[in-house]
Amino acid sequence: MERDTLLGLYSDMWLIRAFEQALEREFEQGNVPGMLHTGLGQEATQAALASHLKATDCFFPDHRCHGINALAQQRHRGNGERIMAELFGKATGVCSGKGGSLHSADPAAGNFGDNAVEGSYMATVLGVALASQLRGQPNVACAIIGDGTVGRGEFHESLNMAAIWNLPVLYACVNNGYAISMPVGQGHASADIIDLAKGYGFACDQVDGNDIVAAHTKVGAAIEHIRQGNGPYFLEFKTWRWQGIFAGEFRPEAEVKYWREDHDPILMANEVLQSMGVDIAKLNATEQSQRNMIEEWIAFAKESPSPDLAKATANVYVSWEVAPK
Amino acid sequence: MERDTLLGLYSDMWLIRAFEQALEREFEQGNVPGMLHTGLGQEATQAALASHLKATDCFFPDHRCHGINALAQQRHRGNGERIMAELFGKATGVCSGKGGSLHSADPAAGNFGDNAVEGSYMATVLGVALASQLRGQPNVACAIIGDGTVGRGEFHESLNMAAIWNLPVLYACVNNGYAISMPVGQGHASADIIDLAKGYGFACDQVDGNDIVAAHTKVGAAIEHIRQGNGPYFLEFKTWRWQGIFAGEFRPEAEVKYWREDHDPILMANEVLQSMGVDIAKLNATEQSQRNMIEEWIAFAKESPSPDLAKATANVYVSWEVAPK
Amino acid sequence: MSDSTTLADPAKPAKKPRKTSFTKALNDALDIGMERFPEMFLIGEDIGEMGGDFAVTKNLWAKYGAARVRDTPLSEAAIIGTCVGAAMVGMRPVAEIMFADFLGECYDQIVNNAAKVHYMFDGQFTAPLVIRTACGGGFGGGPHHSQSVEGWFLNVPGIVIVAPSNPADAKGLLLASIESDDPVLFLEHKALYRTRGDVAEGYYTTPLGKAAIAREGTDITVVATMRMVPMALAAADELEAEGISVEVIDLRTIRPYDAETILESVAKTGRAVVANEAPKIGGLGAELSARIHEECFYDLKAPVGRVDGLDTPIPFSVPLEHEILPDQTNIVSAIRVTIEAGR
Amino acid sequence: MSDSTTLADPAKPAKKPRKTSFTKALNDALDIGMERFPEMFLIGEDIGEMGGDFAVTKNLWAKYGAARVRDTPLSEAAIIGTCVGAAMVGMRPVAEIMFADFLGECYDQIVNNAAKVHYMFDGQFTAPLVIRTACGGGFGGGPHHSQSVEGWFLNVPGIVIVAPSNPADAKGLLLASIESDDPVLFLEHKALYRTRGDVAEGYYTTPLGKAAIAREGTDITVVATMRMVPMALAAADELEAEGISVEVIDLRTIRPYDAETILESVAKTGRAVVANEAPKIGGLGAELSARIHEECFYDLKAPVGRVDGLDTPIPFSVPLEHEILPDQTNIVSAIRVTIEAGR
Ligand SMILES: Cc1ncc(C[n+]2csc(CCOP(=O)(O)OP(=O)(O)O)c2C)c(N)n1
Ligand SMILES: Cc1ncc(C[n+]2csc(CCOP(=O)(O)OP(=O)(O)O)c2C)c(N)n1
Ligand SMILES: [Mg+2]
Ligand SMILES: [Mg+2]
Repeated sequence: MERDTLLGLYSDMWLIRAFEQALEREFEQGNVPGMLHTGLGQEATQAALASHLKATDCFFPDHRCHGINALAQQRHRGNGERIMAELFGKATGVCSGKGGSLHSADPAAGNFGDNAVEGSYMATVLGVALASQLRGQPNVACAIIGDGTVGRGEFHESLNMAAIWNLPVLYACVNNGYAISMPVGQGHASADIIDLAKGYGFACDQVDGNDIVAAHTKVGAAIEHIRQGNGPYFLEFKTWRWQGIFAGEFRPEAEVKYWREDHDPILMANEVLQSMGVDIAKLNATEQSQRNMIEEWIAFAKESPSPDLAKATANVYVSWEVAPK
Repeated sequence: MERDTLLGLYSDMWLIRAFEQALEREFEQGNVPGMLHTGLGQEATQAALASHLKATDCFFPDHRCHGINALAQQRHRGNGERIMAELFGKATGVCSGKGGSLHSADPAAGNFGDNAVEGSYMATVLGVALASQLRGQPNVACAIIGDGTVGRGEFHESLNMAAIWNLPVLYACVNNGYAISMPVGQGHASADIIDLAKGYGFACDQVDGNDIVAAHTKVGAAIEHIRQGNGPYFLEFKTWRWQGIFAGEFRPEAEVKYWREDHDPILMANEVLQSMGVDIAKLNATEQSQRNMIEEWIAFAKESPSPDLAKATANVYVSWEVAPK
Repeated sequence: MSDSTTLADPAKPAKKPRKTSFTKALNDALDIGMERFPEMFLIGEDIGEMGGDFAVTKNLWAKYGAARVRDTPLSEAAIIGTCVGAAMVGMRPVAEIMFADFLGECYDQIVNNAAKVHYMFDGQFTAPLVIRTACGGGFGGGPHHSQSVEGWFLNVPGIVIVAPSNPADAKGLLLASIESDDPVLFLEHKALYRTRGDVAEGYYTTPLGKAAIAREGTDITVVATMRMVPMALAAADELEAEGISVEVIDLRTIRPYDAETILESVAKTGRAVVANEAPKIGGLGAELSARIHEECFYDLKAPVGRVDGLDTPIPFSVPLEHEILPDQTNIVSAIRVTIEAGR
Repeated sequence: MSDSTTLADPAKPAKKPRKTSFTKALNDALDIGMERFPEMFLIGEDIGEMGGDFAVTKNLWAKYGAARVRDTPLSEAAIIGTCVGAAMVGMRPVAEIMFADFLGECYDQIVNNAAKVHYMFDGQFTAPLVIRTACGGGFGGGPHHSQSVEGWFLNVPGIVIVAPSNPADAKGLLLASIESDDPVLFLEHKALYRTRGDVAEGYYTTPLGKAAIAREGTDITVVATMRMVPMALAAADELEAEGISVEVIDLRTIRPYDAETILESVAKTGRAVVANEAPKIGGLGAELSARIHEECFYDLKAPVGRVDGLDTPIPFSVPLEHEILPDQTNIVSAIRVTIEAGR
């Protein structure tokens, strides 16, 4: 990989980490309503995906994808702060605060929004892909699904339908080892989710989701494969999330140490970059500038007004009004 | 296979064929309400399953399983005519006429009833199997599912859960090539359903579902495997149904000829039996005696009274009465 | 064709009506829709070459091809998911769920996805999809092929529920549903498929959210849906002989429903019966009865009568099924009770 | 503990009450149930070592082991299917569906399977299962973690819907649900989990299908469910100062509901308000309002008031959510309107 490409991805990963860390802090201070799931630890997987998805593609983010959402928003719309504002439930959010962390969307950024009924968009993604196919557009529709989400029956319906119709779907399976407290190998017939996907007969691959170079390369290959009209692709990222179950940590100590210290995607990329001769000061500056930007986003979100109360009854139907209180 | 075993299965197959043919006739005459699907052409698959399932096992029949239902009812309860009466909606039916063709059950015969929402019992079967496992009973719980039914998401949820819990489930997948009008290879990523099942890591096999000797042997092996505590088993039967889509025939002529003439399970068994030295007169007598019995069942069903109207509001709840009209 | 039917396209005026079956009227609507809307496609089980379990999509596969008339496997959740996704990017999918009873398989997609994408993403997406499905009992279909499912969706904001009672409305409402930018659950009562009536040729729409006065009357208002409409009309005929004048309202759209037409009628008649095939408790009749009572409280001469199915699943045996489904006799006696009661 | 609570087991009398949280009361009920019924098991996502998303199954995995406290993958249909199958052979499964919003995933299993096996197979099977689930809004959970789902199941014969409003009932009703041979959907409003109240120790049941008079009054009857009950009680307190005496009925079982208690109360007070958190149209309030109007028509002094959520999905933003959910103020004003109206 070119040094500059990697530097860009490094910067992206810092955007995600800074975003999530600042968000965690604000959440703990009671400034963010609802629930919080973060993508901390999964920055390489997310940055790799975001870097290949165009504004004309579509992705369905899951509950840990604030980072991808923010990267796409910033890159394609120039206003990543609107993702932050959405999480604060503010009028300036991408959905005017009506969606929140679990339902932030901006189709112009390719972001079709999470569906907090985990995995339901494994079905929805088919329709976006089908529309591209019918219209002859070379767009990719990507469903980002956790290992746990794979338990849903829609996994089967979706992969099967994508296969028989040769749809341009990228299944980005983020296998971070657990669904809340359920270890992937206990919740599934195989700890390698790819084993459950292979039977559908389309392209499948696995990658170290914390190795940004490998992840970026494999996502690129998968998306290219799909764009060429070769049908769906299943790509499993092996990664790990910092967040345990809500508050506590329940995973073995050695495992925690391995992923947080020895296999941190940002530290790993940092080492590669240094080995490529990038100055540590420059790397630190990258981090700092992303942290600064995120603090601006936080400030923006906090200062933004709450949505107009009329929003409460707006957009239930296109063709009818709903009466307010 | 022993001659007497095969003779028994031959007789069983005739029971099924006679049942379905008489039923078709009565349906055409307007004596059978609702819809009709028959198991004609699939007698070997059905007889093979029925012969190994004990009254203490459980099976969930699908819409073509009158034959299995009748065999189980006759064998374990001595009153197969109650299956016929159920299809006529009569008081003497196994469900007093409340279930009909798509919902005939008698747990004492191991028959847990069809669920006409095709495939929903892929989930239900897990519970019966789990109960056996928790109670330490060596019972098998069998879900009989068509190739089309495999499209349902519950396929994945069920196979996965059966795998992780090592449940005593037999998936008897009756691949007759079509779901109504949808050819199996067009509706699924693979025309071999087993390809979709292999990823779950438990035992899978395929068999010619029209070859009673092969089918009987493989069902026996599968059930033995499960009873020994080895967990689930997926067995795919390649067969074909005489019934097209409702009335018409839409399948290629050569295909129809092959299955109906060259690969008829009963004719094939007849040949084997003759080669074993069984007299043709004896074989004809077997057919005739089954046909006679079925006509008695038809007469029984026709003469039986309709259910008492009080049944209409009975058994909605265990703990509450529902008011009649 | 009911009188509130609009002829929305003056360029292509509807030709004069001729007797057409409900099924054919629906088929016409789909055909016209497919011609008119390049973004429209059909999706469902056996809707292609076979033309659908009830022949509603007959000939369309041959005419429009397999890309726009898409046969699917038995994957109800994926069918509706596909519709939602495609609709989110501006397509106009029309799905067929073979029997309404199977909507349980895609309930999440309808309730949490189709009905909510417009709202939760602040209007950035719409979900202009139609889910056609065959509902209702009366043919020995048993517990999983006979249900009336409007009650499953009545408490779900964001969804539109359409329920025609005659061929002309079937066509006009289906075209209006296809045109609507809201997600529509389109209920086709199986007992109506073979009924015939005057249907104008060509393109026209019947407005969503508007009830029709199927028969004018002065003594009592009967609000009915789907198969209960012809039953209510027959009941009205029967009672006319006794000098009771019954106004019959065909609700046509169940959600959001046309309270205005109902309340105006009841303000005039002072008495009402609501007739719906689904079980009584928590059904459509409850909503209508509550609304009429609440808003016509001072005009009402007697409590509103509710005619519904009994509170049971639907048994297979024909006499049992007959026992639990409502019919003309029940409407007649509910009208009598309501007329005789009162203060 | 409400006064209609029964002490069903004289051998093991309930000890004297002490302040307990709603969550702990449920946890107690499960613990007692697991001891009492060898055929009972728990099943759901993260209910094992983790103790459930809301800690309702805390410590039970350690006490009863992984075979009886079963963690599952995210497979809601398979969870409920497993319950139905196990119940059909006499087990007593208690499932946890983490959020009620996810019931769409297993809607078919509940509506077409659990609710019908007893009926359609003519009583040969029962489905003694309980589906516990966390429902309701008010915490910024957004459109997929905040819904009130009783309306989804109100029109489904065969299902029992239980909805406690306080810790004592939560325990007694859960034990009664476990004992019931009917399938029970057991709704736990998230805003109630941390509320505390007197709860008797040991085994007791609170009967299903029986409402409780949570507060006696003479001027108006308020029928409320779950979180609306404490709100109604607070509203009653508020109005007492103005000399309005409010009777508050806690419905407790939503299906089949206790019409007798409601109708008796309204016969006495002549006025009623029904309060439920779900959207108004087609909700529980509709059924109750219709029933009260129909049966108390001649006693009613004013139309029944309905207090519900607005007809919208549930927005994430806290002020918006506040705008669409009903609260004490809405109950107070509905009572005022109803008192002031009248003939
Ligand atoms: C249908 C459904 N079931 C359950 C949940 C509750 N839930 C939220 S996240 C989660 C675990 C998801 O695991 P995974 O997909 O591996 O994502 P991770 O959190 O590990 O990134 C669960 C069970 C849900 N949101 N939707
Ligand atoms: C959930 C559901 N979807 C659709 C149907 C309608 N339907 C009944 S049988 C059938 C085809 C089933 O195909 P298969 O399982 O291969 O069985 P076969 O009839 O070929 O034996 C369909 C689509 C149904 N009953 N349930
Ligand atoms: Mg995970
Ligand atoms: Mg088939």
